[in-house]
Amino acid sequence: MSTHTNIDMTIKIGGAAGQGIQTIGNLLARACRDAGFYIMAINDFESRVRGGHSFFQMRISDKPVYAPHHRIDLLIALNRETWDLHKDQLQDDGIAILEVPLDSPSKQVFEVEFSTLAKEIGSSLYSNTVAAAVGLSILGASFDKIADLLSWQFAGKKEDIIQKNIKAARLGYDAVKDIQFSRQPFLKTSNPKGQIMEGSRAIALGAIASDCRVAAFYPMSPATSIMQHLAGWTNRLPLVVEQAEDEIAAVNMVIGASFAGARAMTATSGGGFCLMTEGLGLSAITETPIVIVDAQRPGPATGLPTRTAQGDLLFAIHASQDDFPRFVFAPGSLLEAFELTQKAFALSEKYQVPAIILVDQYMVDAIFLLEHSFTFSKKVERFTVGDKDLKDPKNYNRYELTPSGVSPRALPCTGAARVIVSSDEHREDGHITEDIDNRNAMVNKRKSKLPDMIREMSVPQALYPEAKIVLLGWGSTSGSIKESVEGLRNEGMDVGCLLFTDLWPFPTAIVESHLKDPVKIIITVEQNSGAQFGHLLKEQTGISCTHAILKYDGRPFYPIEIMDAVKEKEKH
Amino acid sequence: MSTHTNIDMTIKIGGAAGQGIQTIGNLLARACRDAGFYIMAINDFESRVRGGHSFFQMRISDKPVYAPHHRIDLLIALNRETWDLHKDQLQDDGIAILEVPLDSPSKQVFEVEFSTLAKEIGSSLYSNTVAAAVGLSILGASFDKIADLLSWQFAGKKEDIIQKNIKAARLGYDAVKDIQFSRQPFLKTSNPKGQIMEGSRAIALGAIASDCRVAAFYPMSPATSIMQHLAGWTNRLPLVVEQAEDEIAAVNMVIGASFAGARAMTATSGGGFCLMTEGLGLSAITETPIVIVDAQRPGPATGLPTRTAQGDLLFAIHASQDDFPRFVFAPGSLLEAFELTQKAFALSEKYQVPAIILVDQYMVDAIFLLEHSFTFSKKVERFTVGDKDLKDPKNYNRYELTPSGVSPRALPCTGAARVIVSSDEHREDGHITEDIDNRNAMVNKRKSKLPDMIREMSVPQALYPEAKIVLLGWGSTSGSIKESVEGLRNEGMDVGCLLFTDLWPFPTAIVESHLKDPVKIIITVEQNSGAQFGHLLKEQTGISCTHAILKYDGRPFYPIEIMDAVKEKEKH
Amino acid sequence: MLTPKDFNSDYQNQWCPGCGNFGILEAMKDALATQGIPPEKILIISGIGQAAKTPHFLNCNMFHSLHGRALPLALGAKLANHDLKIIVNSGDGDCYGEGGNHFIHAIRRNTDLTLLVHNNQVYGLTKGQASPTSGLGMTTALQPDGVISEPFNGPAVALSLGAGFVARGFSGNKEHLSSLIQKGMDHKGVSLIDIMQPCVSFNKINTFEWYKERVYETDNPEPDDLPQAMKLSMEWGDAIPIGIFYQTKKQDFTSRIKGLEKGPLIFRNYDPQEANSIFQGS
Amino acid sequence: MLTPKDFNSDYQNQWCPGCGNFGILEAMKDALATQGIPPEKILIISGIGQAAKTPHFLNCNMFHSLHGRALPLALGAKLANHDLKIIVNSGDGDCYGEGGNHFIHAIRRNTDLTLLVHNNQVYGLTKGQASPTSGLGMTTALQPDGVISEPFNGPAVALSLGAGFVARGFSGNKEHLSSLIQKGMDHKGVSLIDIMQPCVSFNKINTFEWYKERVYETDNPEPDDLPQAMKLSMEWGDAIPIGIFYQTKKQDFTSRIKGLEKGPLIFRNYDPQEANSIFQGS
Ligand SMILES: Cc1ncc(C[n+]2csc(CCOP(=O)(O)OP(=O)(O)O)c2C)c(N)n1
Ligand SMILES: Cc1ncc(C[n+]2csc(CCOP(=O)(O)OP(=O)(O)O)c2C)c(N)n1
Ligand code: SF4
Ligand code: SF4
Ligand SMILES: [Mg+2]
Ligand SMILES: [Mg+2]
Repeated sequence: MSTHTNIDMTIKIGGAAGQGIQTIGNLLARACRDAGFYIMAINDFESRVRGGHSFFQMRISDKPVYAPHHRIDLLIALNRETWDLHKDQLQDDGIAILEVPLDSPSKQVFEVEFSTLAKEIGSSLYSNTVAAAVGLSILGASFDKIADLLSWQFAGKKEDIIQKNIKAARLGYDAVKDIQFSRQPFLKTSNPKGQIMEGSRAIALGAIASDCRVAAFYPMSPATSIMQHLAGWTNRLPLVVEQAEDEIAAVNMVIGASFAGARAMTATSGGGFCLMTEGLGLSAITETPIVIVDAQRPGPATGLPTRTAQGDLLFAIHASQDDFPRFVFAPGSLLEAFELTQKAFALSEKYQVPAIILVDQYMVDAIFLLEHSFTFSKKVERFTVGDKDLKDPKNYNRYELTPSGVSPRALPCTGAARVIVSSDEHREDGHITEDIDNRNAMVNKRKSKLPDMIREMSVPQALYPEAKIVLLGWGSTSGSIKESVEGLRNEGMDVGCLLFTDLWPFPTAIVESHLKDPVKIIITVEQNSGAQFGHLLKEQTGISCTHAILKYDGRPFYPIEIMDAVKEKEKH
Repeated sequence: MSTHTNIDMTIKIGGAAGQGIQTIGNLLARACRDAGFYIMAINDFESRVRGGHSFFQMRISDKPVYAPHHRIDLLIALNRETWDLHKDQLQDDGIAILEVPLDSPSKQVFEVEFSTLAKEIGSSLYSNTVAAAVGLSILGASFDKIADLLSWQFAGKKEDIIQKNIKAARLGYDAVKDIQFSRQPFLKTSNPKGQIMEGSRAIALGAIASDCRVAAFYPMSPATSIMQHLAGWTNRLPLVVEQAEDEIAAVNMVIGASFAGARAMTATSGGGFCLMTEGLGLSAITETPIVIVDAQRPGPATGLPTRTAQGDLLFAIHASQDDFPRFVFAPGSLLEAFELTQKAFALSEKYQVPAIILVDQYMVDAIFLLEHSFTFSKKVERFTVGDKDLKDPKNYNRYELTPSGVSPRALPCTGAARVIVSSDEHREDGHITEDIDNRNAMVNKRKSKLPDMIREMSVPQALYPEAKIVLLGWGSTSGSIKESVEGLRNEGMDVGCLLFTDLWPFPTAIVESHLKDPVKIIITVEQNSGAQFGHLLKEQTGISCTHAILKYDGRPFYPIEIMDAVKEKEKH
Repeated sequence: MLTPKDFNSDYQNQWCPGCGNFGILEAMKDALATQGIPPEKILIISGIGQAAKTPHFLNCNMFHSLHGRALPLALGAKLANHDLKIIVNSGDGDCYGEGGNHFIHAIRRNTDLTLLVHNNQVYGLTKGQASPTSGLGMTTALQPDGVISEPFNGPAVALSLGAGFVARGFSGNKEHLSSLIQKGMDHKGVSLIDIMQPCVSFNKINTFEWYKERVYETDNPEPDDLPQAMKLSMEWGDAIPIGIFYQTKKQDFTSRIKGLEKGPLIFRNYDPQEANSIFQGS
Repeated sequence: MLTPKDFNSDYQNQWCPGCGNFGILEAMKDALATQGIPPEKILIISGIGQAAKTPHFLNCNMFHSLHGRALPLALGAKLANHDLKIIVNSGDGDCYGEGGNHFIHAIRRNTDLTLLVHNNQVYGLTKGQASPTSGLGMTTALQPDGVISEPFNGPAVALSLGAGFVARGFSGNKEHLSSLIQKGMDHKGVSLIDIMQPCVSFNKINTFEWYKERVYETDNPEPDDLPQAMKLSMEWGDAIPIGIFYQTKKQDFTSRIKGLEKGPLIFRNYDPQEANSIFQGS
């Protein structure tokens, strides 16, 4: 890579939990964004609060980037473990800044005693500021910029604190000013290209763009951050966020709120979703709209609580006893997260069925640059009725049989229409019956929504779909897959991809048309060990994947891993 | 049907819940069994304790019968509703005995005032005995036999009670002695052909044949009866049955008991199974064997609590987050219920994975004639180890990596081997780690059990598998499907069937070999609205079913329904 | 003027003749009529069980939900529209067994609703297993050697959790029960009324007669005397008090939520501008 | 003679430096050593959370299970082998939040085990949300307007449920805590020890200092005086008692099960003949 052609570099800062890695990350990300670069970064941490090993890894580029890179140009190691674990990732011409000296010196490695410098200011707590300044200094940022950033980061803190941080930064900045590094992107800045955003925020913004008014949850990584954003906005919007005693309560609160007329959602991870499956069925038989976000992490059971996975696809589609219609979406970008959350709310309410949004720790915790502003529509279309919309409100039937399967939904205690709802099989008026004809009519009613629901599903995003090798992906792997496709094409391979966001009801017809050519090599790329999407595809279309590229170690895909695996599969 | 060739008749007794229909059923079933007939009977009741409508419908034959029949030869109606609901089922030459007179008389209908006669004895409570005697009298049983039966049925009650019942029976017996009925099976008796048994009892017996020692449950129809049998045996075996505070507790008690060394099980229905899905994952990652019976009923949610369905197949296979190996079985007969329960226990322990047994309300509550005795093996093979089996007990590793994926399982506090278990991803010694290589090794370890597990799966039962039309069924529908196949063949159609009991891991290779012929018409026959087995087949083999015959009204299939549907599909 | 008949449902009752639930149903109609709230302004939420079928036999708005889950559902509804007048009909299994965790936390929150626990000391709908409140030694088909767990005392537990309104009623004393329900409805916050209810089909110990012989009316003379309330709640055996054991004023849950000061959520307007400014500022 | 060191684990600790859990860990080692039960004869069961990681830092048998589910798992193990000596390490979220229903019912059953609730009044492992025991008004990222639900009082609720051993401890008083744990282990039946434990990372209100200033040692002079116990359990604010609030003899659960008189299930023999005769007779 040479600075005058284009910029695409990766910086990684590693240390123990509690060393303030995330603050360093925030500073670096903000600086790069302000300097006009595209960025994306992953947060990698263990299921503990202090100690252990965690890192922030950011890619900086002058072109949009949607996936992490496997090689590191600049490594800042606040502890020894970071060096040991990641030294192999260092580019041949990359450099590393270490707190702890190495046994055998290397010309790529420089020493900076972050904590010693910090203590000069008064406390080792300033180590992270020192480290951030070290990084920015090496990348060529001006000290003024760094000082500005610190004022922004610590806005609201005492002036004294801000000044001490600026001093700490100065020490770090100066400590490395003699290091010559081939990449100095800050020498070539431009206007900011957009806004920094995590996936969790995009989902939360999607919820408020949907006029979500009640969010109930039980804390669970990696879903909690979505609720945390919402909780911060409750005093600015008609929105209540309630922490439930468990996930069962959370989903039932959401059902109750929705029944009473508020759009409502919950967010959890697989283990919590298990506990919500009975509620999912309740939403289905009572035809009460709900939105559930399942932020996936590796399982089974507790698994790897703070890591990423795509292991809940088939579970989400089949969860809860007996058959019923539902929606399942899986966004692959910030914009998709924002828009699919709105789609989930709208369609869940329009069809009176539950909607599930599958994201994962990578998607939720990673930060990306949002190039285009989110737009908030002036009006949110609601699909409820009141007395005025009803011919005979006094004899209102909540489950009136209609050609579309959707019955007018009135809200309790808002008029003369009495709303009668039961989780037992029920008549049109909502009361229980075990009658055979009624049972058949009600199952058919619910099922009859499916054709319309399928028509709402968007086509998968297709990149070179006519290629001989087609990679299939869904949800968060979209960025890595696209980059690997471009990479492989640059190497002369005829590769394309189909990236799915609208997963259920499965858009069978659309997919078949894309994959019907029998000589195609179809490869499903997933973050699970079972090739779940591959199975779904076969079940729905009869099409078998030729190969599967599966990663289930809890870390997101690097494009190179997909590229290597494709080449490997091609050989066989 | 003529009495001198062969016997195949159906008797139905209907009335309100609480009228003692089940007692009548017991008496009739016992009488027919003692008289050397084959029988099968269904119990149909609503989700209430008194009132409403329920019935007992028994088929009596001189050949084995494994499915209910749709036409009734003798209808005994303790209330008006029974007549109204079932009169259309009456054979052209069948007869009905009614408590309440009809508006327009019919020569098929006779009146007996059961409760008036009962009151002659002292209480309308004797109505059911009167009704039972009416039925047996019409069928040609001797009064002595009836008196014997009553003494057996009320054994343990006061002599006075027994005598009053016999008197009540006499009144009923005499009241209909002038009715001429073309079927009098009791005129041609023989030796008993076996033992009367419900599906629930066969499963419970399978559990004790497996040396199950702890059963934990939360009451839920239709699963409770299985636990009720076990509860009755706790003082005769090393067995404890504990009612939990909820299903989450139940499954975790089972995991705890199994971990400590007892074979353990739970039984529930779909809604309860939802709540057990997180525990299923715990069993999986900790490799603790458990057996869960899911006695299916129609959903979603509460649905039709006392009725039958096969709607949980895909849920059972995919329940809980992330991928892991499990077994799923679905017995279709008493013997299969007994044997598959043992297989579930044995394989769950052998492979240290959860096993799920799918039954349903029909299977659990119906009674059949068990022709061959169950055999209890002298020894139950256990798959645990102690200090003596270990090279170095002090450094025991619960999750030692082995070629088969199965690690020696020691029990806590039974020796020097320390047993360390965690629901987080763990090292060989059981302690948590987030290491990438370890994660991959552990997922692969668990997954590597699959090839051996698949080899344990039995081939589906095949009847005329070379036929042009092949019906596919799983679990409890086996009897009805087989009878419909024979019926259609008698009518000259080339029909066969494959009946699955061992559902997961799916025995793909075996199935493919059976269904590879592309000109075959394949019809899946299921008690759900989604054709779940059909989807599973396609996912696993790529083979699409040509048609699906689906029933989801909560009532079991009659063979004729399948026959008619096959003929209908054939036309198109 | 409303009368109890104004709450009659066309839907056919499904309980056993003689069931104690009828007394509760009548007391509810009486209480609702006296309160003068028309049926379309009332929301009844229930779980699953015989008790939980109650709302089908009234003509109010209703949500007959999942076994054990009435309380979180009620809270959700209340968050969406805190003007809702909510009554919860629950069973001893529904509320103290499957729903035990929600019971605890509903009391911690002090959600404004009236909680009627039809306590028949047995699982009725599933045909007679022991419930959390079944007496020690009671035998059933599933507990052939008798119950060996201590019975759950709803009122005592509620008191230990800081409940603001705790009462015990008896389905056989309709007038008294109606007045308890009314006072419960008047109370702002969660009001627990644990109602002793004979199950003629499955509970052959705690029969109508059994209760009749023991029950006596009393109220805590000083309603906010907690130790005395605790004593009353634990009185069981030859004499069983019914009445209000404890009452004190506490702010109810939705009143404590800042964001709800502007009125029920469902009546407020969507605010895309504010949403957009949140986006811009983030 | 065992020493605390005999319970050391090779596995590296994962708690924050200064965490109150260290005090609990040390007290446990001390108690176990004094009790003289070797590590291989002890089974520790935990849910999920910082508290629930405790067994990894000891060298006994252990099952680190699901969030909230330690108690039913422990009961299952106990049913299989009632000779097991079981300690449960749970958090305030684990035990009183997700696991609230099991907490109630474990006490009703009086399962013989020692239940240590590491009560840091916050969700530690998930980074600082309010827990069921968080004080009113405590603000967190998820409760920006402060906690509005009444804190859950484990000891008081246990008393209302008829628990036989109820104590409160403080992680900062190791010797006292060790003695509580020992007495809890000696007690046959469920023994609840609610342990006040500072979380240095997320609870900035109930700090070590905060507790230190308030905690005083006391035992209920008449251990089975329930009203007094209730009073002690509810004492909170400027002075917070630690000690045994209540103790009384009660038969423990497995002793009440007839079928267990012949010894632990896992040591009994499979009896195919009896099984067969059950089959024949049915
Ligand atoms: C998750 C779940 N588990 C179990 C059941 C089965 N079930 C229905 S009602 C009931 C108990 C009824 O007892 P109670 O709540 O006391 O009400 P009652 O019928 O006595 O009024 C049970 C266990 C269910 N519907 N859902
Ligand atoms: C079903 C489920 N829900 C949520 C979580 C996430 N979770 C892990 S630990 C924890 C709470 C921890 O709080 P506490 O029990 O008080 O323990 P502490 O960490 O404070 O010691 C939660 C909510 C989970 N693992 N499983
Ligand atoms: S079973 Fe008991 S509670 Fe249920 S309706 Fe009958 S008498 Fe009432
Ligand atoms: S987060 Fe709190 S409870 Fe957890 S280890 Fe750190 S100090 Fe202890
Ligand atoms: Mg009850
Ligand atoms: Mg805590």
